[in-house]
Amino acid sequence: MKIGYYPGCAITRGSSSEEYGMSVMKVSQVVGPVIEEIPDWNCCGASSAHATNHKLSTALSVRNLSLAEKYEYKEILAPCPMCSQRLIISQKDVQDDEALRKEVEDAIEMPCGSSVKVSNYLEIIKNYCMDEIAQKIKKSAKGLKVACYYGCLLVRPPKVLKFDDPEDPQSMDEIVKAIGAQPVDWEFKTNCCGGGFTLSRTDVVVKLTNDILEGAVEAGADAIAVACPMCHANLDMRQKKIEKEYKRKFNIPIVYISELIGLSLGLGSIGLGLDKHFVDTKSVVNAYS
Amino acid sequence: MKIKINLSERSSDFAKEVEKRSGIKVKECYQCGKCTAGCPVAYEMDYMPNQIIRLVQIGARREALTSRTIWLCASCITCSTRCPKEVKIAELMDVLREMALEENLANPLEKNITAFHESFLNSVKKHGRISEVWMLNEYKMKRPKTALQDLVVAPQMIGKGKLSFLPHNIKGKDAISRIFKKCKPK
Amino acid sequence: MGKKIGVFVCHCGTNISATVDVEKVAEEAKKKYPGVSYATTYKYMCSDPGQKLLREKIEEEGLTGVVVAACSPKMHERTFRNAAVKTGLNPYQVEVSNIREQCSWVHHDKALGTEKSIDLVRMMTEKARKDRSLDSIKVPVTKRALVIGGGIAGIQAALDIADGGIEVILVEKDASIGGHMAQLSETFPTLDCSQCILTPRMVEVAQHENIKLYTWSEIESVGGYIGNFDVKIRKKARSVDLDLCTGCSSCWQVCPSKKIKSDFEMNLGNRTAIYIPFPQAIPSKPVIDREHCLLFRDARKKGIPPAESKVCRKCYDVCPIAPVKAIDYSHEDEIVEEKVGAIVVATGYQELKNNLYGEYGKGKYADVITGLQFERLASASGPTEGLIKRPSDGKEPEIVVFIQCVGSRDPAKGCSYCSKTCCMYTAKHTMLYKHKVHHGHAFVFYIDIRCGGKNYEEFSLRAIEEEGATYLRGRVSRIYKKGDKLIVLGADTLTGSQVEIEADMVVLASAMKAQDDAEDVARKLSIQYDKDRFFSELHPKLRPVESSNAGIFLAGACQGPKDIPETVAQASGAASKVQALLSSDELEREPVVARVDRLPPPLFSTCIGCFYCQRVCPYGAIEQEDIKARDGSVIKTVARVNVGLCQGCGLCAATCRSKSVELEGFNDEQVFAEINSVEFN
Amino acid sequence: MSEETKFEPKIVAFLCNWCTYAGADLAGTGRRQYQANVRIIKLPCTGGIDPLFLIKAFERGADGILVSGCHPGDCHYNSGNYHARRRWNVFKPLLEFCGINPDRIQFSWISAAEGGKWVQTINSVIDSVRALGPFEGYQKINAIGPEGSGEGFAPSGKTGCECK
Repeated sequence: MKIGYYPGCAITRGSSSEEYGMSVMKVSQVVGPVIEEIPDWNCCGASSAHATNHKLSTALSVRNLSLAEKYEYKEILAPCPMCSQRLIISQKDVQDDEALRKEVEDAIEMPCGSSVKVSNYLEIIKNYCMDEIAQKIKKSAKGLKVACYYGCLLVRPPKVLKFDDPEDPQSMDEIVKAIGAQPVDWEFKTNCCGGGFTLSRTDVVVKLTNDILEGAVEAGADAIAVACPMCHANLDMRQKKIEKEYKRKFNIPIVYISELIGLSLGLGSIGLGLDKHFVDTKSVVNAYS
Repeated sequence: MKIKINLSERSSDFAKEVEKRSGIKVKECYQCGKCTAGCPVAYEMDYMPNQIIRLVQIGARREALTSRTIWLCASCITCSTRCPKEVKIAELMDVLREMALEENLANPLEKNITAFHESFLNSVKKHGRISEVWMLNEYKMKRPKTALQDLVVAPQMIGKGKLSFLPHNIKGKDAISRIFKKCKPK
Repeated sequence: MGKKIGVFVCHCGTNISATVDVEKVAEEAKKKYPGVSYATTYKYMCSDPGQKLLREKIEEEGLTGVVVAACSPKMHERTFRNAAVKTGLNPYQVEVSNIREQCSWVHHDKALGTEKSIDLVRMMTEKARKDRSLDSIKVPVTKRALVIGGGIAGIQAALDIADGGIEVILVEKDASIGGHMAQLSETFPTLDCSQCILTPRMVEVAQHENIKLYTWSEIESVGGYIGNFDVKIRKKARSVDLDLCTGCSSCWQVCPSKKIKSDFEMNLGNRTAIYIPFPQAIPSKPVIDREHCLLFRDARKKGIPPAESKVCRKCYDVCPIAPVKAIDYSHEDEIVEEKVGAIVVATGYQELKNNLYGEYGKGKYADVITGLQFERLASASGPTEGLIKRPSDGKEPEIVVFIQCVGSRDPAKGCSYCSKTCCMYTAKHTMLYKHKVHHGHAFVFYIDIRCGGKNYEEFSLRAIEEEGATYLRGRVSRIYKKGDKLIVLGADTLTGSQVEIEADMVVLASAMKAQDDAEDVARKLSIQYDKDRFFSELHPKLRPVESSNAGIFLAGACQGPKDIPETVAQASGAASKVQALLSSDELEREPVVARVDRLPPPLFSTCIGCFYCQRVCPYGAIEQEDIKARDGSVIKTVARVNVGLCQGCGLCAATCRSKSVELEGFNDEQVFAEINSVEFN
Repeated sequence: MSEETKFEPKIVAFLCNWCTYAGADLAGTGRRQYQANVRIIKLPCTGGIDPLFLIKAFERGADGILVSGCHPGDCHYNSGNYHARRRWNVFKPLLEFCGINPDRIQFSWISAAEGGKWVQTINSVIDSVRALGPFEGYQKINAIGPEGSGEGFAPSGKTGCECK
């Protein structure tokens, strides 16, 4: 079975979070499933479209689903939770609203892709790769304490996404456990990091990420695992600024779950993009033996 | 603040208008305040989330649409997730933002946020995907005061090969611009 | 044929006449409907003069049938029928046409409303022309009552009935009676000790000569009907002989399993495997918890009869009763049968389990406790002997946050109703806390304060004004742990601000929910329940203690959230209903029952004996009867309705292939007459 | 009345005494307005509805029928509403065979507490029958010949409609 790949703007090559995309690709080459980029995909509109123009947001998202359907993908992987959330919500919106569906079809000049299943990265790993990972695991990071940070978009709105518990999700924790590291029990798994305000209201982001980082450190975490480019950008890139404003130095590596899986499969840290982070990830890389 | 209610202004229909537009049942909110209690950005807001709903409920149209709150909402959906009455509060913020833009009521104090959205969407419109460098460029032009803000971070990103100057054009970018045209707000 | 029908159209003040031209309705009836010999209107037909008018006209005009066009028959059908009886007219010759609830109140257009009323009255007139005189049915009554549930509702009902000289069987599923009230510390709004007022009543039950108590027992099945119920009761194996046991306490003192979480203590305290739930238990005799008892666990593991296990027989060995010990490991469940004439259901409620709110930790924080847990903490006989200590480390909490409406008024969590008691018990909790921890701070998050009872408002204000509890208007969005504190994220909507409290303990005012087995109990009793699985009363205002099944009454929180005074009042109400029911030797029932035709010659019937009716009857009311020739040979076997069992649903009539069964009061002729008269003006 | 210009459907509703009739009463108590095109016939239970009643209503000129009783599991007589539903399952193909659009008969479950649902249901039945137009099946058959009309349409005599 082949799975359509919708990287989205943030993690495609030459973008701010390209290491997420790189590591997802590398991992899939080892443990599957086969993922193929959907030809000519476009931006889902992300927060800016849905925050200001519902119809535009829906049309931009649904165009990608329609493309996926055109190229006969039954399931697509959207590793960026902003994208997967937007795609799933838009799919539901056109299903529930006949008038909107017609308008969208008129705009995208294609029938709405209603049958494609959109999966986030954790779902793909849990549904297809756990056995493979168990077989091919080369290194483990025993004792590496990881705070799994899910953020907002993977779990909310729960009734639409239908993925894991919105208050205390476990999927990433299970994956972390499966690759031999130790998930910590902490309280900020699904707290908001400020998301798209990273440029426009950096002050908000800095405050929220400070709380999250503090929670992780207090729970004894050596690193925070994420599955979202926005969470990553805010937690990783803004630590310097927090240092300045809150006089608190965390220096805690923020790694993608795909990077952790890659390390446990014995893949090189450069290929996984671990050199592209703002906070040095050496402590995580070195924890693998 | 004083809210005037009389027959000629018919302001109490605002909740209905919102419901008609979005399907969100604003009247079902019984003002327990759980949305406010859990909102990560509420501390910055001029009206608490529950007050925004209240403004809609009692028909204070202008107050709701000109609030800073609607722009400060980070769309984290914590409020809707925990709402005992399942009122879609985060989604309500989307609708109010859309209405505020349509009526030119967006609060100028949150211009950073609206300018960001504009720059973002312009990039999508032009290329089909986001080209971060060019989007940033446009945003900084629009909001010169923020120009210095990320002077440390951006070059580092470029250094790590994470920001490309090549625009991410897609083949179907004409189709995308047609989508923009057809979805243009009234 | 040849019936003289009178039509009486009610104005109901202006309730009907505002949107229905009542004069025109009466006029039309008189002018156009066959059989109508008299028609009039009146301001209030249900009033005394209205009823008098009805009686006078029946007599003056020699009416043989009556149609009253008024409110719903559910309101006053009985009123009008009773009035008619006084004139000698058979009550089942009186019909009510519903032109208020189903016409004047739902249609604003007077022309349309008048048209519809004319139609509705004609339909009823046509039905009335086909009405037959029916005799009410008499059934004998068993003068004993069953009370299910031994909480305060069941105790009150049982005592009230028993005091009236009627024998009562009280069935309780736990080892002791007492229910939730026995768990409470003090009661609002007087702060008197719950057990101090309850235990004397419990003792009274135990000693009452008219009460037969089955504890550790459940209802297995209920058959029969009003006045004549057959009840099977499962006496669960107690492993202790109640006749022999003296309650000396030797056994539970030697039991080695001492760390079993006690339900009575809401898991805040422990008990042994052979135990009485609490010191004042009635009966004060233990039960063996077979799930945890070492001996029974061993027997289960080895697959041997418990009596053969040798693992631990300490309770048996220590039992001082001789020569036959009171402890018997070979006890088995026993089914006993009882006949009763009336049943009171008082099965109570359960507190919402502390695992529904992910945002409040789903029960993973030891110091986030429920209301009943706080009751146990505050109770002098509780696990902390009345000292407020938080469960995690026994520390005295200096900041306690109380959250109201947890589970209540929260449709997203599947519970839309208000639990009614929480505002009061939370106010009480803050007082108890402040009385015991003088320097402590109590914060209450509330949405609305609802204190509608006598002296309730004063009580809750006392908590705020005199006892110093701080009330914050808002709901809590999240609780999380930080060090040994609980961070409570709430809001105060009155100031429009977020509120973050570093608390030592949080008390959730958890909703009152229907029992887990409520549906099961309802099915056994054939009574209705609502969407929240509380049992439904027959009428929300006028028949609040009757269930939908005649002869079965409701008391207490099984019917909806209630506090103690309300529960006791309803229990006494149910008891008086039982008294009234059981005061006569025979019962009269509405003769809306099925009949199989038996026309002359005496034994002729069109019934073909297919007995489809028997298969569909929900009550087993269809019997088989042989029609015999003079010589005793069977000509054919036909169906016969046991009118004592028949409840009048009409399933048999609709199922009958030969049209031999009819439902009295709704027979084919009557229904067809109604349909035929629909004209849609 | 200008029936040709504006068609107003005629609906007969067979309601059980315990749930839907009480629900309709509740709609009244709450003063909830609905269209006046309905005539209610009260029976103890929907399980007691003979299919002939429905045929009769059509014969008398009804354009649509609503049968409504208690929710599954809530029947006052334990199982009457289930029997009603099973009977309907058997009766429906017969209606179709006779050329009556089965959409003209609708079933619903409305409890004594659901005044609002009663209003919604009856309004939607009236609206949908209005869209179907007048029911003329009976008149057409009558036009062929009064004697033959009943045959093949309204089963003369008995209907063995209890499904097992």
